[in-house]
Amino acid sequence: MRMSKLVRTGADLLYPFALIFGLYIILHGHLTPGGGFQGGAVVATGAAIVIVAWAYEDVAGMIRKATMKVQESAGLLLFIGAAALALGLGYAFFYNVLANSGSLFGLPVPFGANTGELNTAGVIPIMNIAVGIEVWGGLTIILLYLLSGLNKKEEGS
Amino acid sequence: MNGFLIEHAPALLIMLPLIGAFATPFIGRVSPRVRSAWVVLIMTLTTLTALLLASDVFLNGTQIYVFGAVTPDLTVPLDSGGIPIRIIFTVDAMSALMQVIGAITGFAVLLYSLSADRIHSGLESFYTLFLLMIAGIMGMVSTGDLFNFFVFLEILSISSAGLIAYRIDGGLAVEAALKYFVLSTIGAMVILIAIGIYYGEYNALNIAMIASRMQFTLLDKVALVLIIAALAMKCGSVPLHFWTPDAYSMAPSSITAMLVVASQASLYGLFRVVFTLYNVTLNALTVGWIIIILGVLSMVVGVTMAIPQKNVKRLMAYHAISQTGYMLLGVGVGLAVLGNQPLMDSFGYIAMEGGIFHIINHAMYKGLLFLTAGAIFFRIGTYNLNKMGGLGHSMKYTMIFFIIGALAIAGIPPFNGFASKLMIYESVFAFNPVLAVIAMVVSILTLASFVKVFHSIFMGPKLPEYETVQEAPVPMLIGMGLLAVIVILFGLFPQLVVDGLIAPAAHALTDQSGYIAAVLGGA
Amino acid sequence: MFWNLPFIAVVTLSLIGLATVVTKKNLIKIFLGINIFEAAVNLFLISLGYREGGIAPIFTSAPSTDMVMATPQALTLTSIVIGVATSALLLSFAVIIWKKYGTIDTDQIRRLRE
Amino acid sequence: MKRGLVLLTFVILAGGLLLIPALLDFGVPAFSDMDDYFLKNGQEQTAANNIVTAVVFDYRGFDTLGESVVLFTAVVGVGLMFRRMLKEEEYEDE
Repeated sequence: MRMSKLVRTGADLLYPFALIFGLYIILHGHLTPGGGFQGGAVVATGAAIVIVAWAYEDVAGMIRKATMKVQESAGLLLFIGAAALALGLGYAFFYNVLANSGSLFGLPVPFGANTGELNTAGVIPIMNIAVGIEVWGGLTIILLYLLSGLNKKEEGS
Repeated sequence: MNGFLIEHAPALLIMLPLIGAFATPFIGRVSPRVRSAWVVLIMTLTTLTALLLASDVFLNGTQIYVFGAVTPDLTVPLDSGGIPIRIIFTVDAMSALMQVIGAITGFAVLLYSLSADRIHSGLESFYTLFLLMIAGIMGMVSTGDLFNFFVFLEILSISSAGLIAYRIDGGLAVEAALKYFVLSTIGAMVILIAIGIYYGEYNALNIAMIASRMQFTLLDKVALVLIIAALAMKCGSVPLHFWTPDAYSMAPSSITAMLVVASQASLYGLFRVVFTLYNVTLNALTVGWIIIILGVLSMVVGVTMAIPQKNVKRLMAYHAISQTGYMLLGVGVGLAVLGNQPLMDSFGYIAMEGGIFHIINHAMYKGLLFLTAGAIFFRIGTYNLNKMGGLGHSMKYTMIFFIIGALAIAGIPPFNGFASKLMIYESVFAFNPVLAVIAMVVSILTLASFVKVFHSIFMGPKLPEYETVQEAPVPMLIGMGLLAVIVILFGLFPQLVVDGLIAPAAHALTDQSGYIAAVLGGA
Repeated sequence: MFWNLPFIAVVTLSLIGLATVVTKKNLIKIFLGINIFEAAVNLFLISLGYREGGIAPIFTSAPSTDMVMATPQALTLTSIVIGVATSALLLSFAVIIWKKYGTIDTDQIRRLRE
Repeated sequence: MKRGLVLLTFVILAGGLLLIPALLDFGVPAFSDMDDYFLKNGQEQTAANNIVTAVVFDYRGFDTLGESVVLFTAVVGVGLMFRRMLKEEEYEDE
């Protein structure tokens, strides 16, 4: 069921803001409240607004199930890969190899309150991004599936 | 290389099925053949890892894996004052035994399922969920952290629910899955409340840490009641057993065999909580009797409900409830005399060994029976006993496998069911003769029920509508044969198995201080 | 007992949730009961970690270092995501049941009988 | 019979739950050594300002993997429910 033009335009306008805000929450997960799950859920909410405003047939062209599936699995593989990085370097699974190393996300942080530096926390931002991608894909695809299931005409009882 | 594998085996055991599951949707796009090869490859690697890990555990004692530490065996950081802060896998002999059960059953079931479920759609998702189920079982039985246990329990119940509903069957399978899933969600939440109580009292989530701080206050009793209620429901014991026949009968047969293992993973959780978390601090006699009563009720109710069933898988599901009762009975008797060393030596350990031996035996013969039921369904398309008959002429191998499974479940020598039931009978008789008599009567009723089933499926003249029925395909026979061989081997050499696998597991379960020492260091 | 208000709220909410699951006949209402129960459990976990006068455990521009416990918040996060996953699967079951049976009344979803 | 069992379980659960507020004190945890360790060392060890994130992704990172897997499992399960069925799959038992 397609909603009125006003709602549709509003949803289209809102979507990029939801996307940016969600990505902000994902990226700053190690500095401010939030993280991969919360940010991914915000982005998926943006997608949900679009899905509600438009009809399923329109949305199926805009947001493809196959893309979302790939995105979800890719997020998970990135997550498990970031965790398995430590195995290759001789540490235990899930050891935070990049923290305090000086390389990517590797600035050290002294104890106490500070203003926050994005380039810290080692593999945590990478995992945040991975989980963000996964939750974004996962929640969107659940919505799409439920909608497609309701729309499909079934013969029989 | 070998050292690396053994050191990281507990992590690999979870990682392999997970990576397999994440990649299956992509690999499934290539072709069904490649997908099958991929799933078999992953499952083989997982099985090999489990066997490797188990052999190491049985030779060298408990293995520890700390996720996120510098080295996998650094359980307690030097500056933390002796508390574990990370998630720790504690694989002792009991966990290793459960891993072996899961791996072997999973491997046999996978081979069987390659041809049994070939006709269905959505197979990539099917195998993804199958691998996730394996990962859930492996995680549940190896983890040493209560919250991690809850997470794996949820992975297991969500993937099981998806697989139970897999055939849809005009909504019937979905109805069974719904029943299972509502109950298991509430159960998981109840477990989470219990975990929260432990956390609020002791500020720890590690099983060994909580065990070392355990005071057994009134709150701990509340948590114990909550956790026993939830896990007894999940393993299909009597007060809340009614999801079992529905879920077992509506799932594809290969998945039913895995559900048996899944319910045993919950049983493992129950034993782990009672023996490792509380051990002698709880009033062993009372809790032991509660578990014994649950067990006896399950045995009696299961078998009486089984006899009038018309659907062969429902019938087997009720028998599964009744066999779960034997495990609860054996281990419950062991629990009731826990802390009383002379009684423990005279019959307590034998009872526990019988109960634990029955877990592995049950997984093998019950899996085998469900697989034979699935093979029959694969050829004739019904589970209804009244419509079957005369199949012994055309499905000879299936008939032989069914006979092996049926005799094993009824406790007839020389099959493995006899070995474990004998241990349960003699030790329970020393504890309380009435219980032993009940156990024997239930066993006889089981035999009667299976003789009836055997007669109505395989005996009699060849029915005209099954004129063209053929033997089940070879991969299915291989899967069943694998389990049948184990049933016979365990039945022929029970002493070897008990000494090598079961006794270490039983002693590991009762040895709380050893478990704590393995994690926290020292004693 | 007034200082224990969060725990009293937890018990009230879980009893409401469980009673909804036991007494209601509509599948969607049962799912809502489960969700209320989940919310109660989440509230329980999060209130376990509170310490008098503590602030959120985040050091970015923090006014003090007197903080509440961090682990319960992590556990609650995990539990919330699990709750979302559970609800999604339950709802999809309800959709299939509704399509196949034409009803979501639990008294009529009883075709599975021996 | 079945209804009675459900009610019995409900009563047991309710009784257990009612004991929680009577026995557990809010705001004054008995032990807090594990969380004090996180608050004291978490920032330096993981270089993350947000200790909750440090716990979620570092100290208890494996739980988070499990949690993502739960979501993935649910997505696969939902996809399985709404798949296109083949004609020969549509049978009914009994």
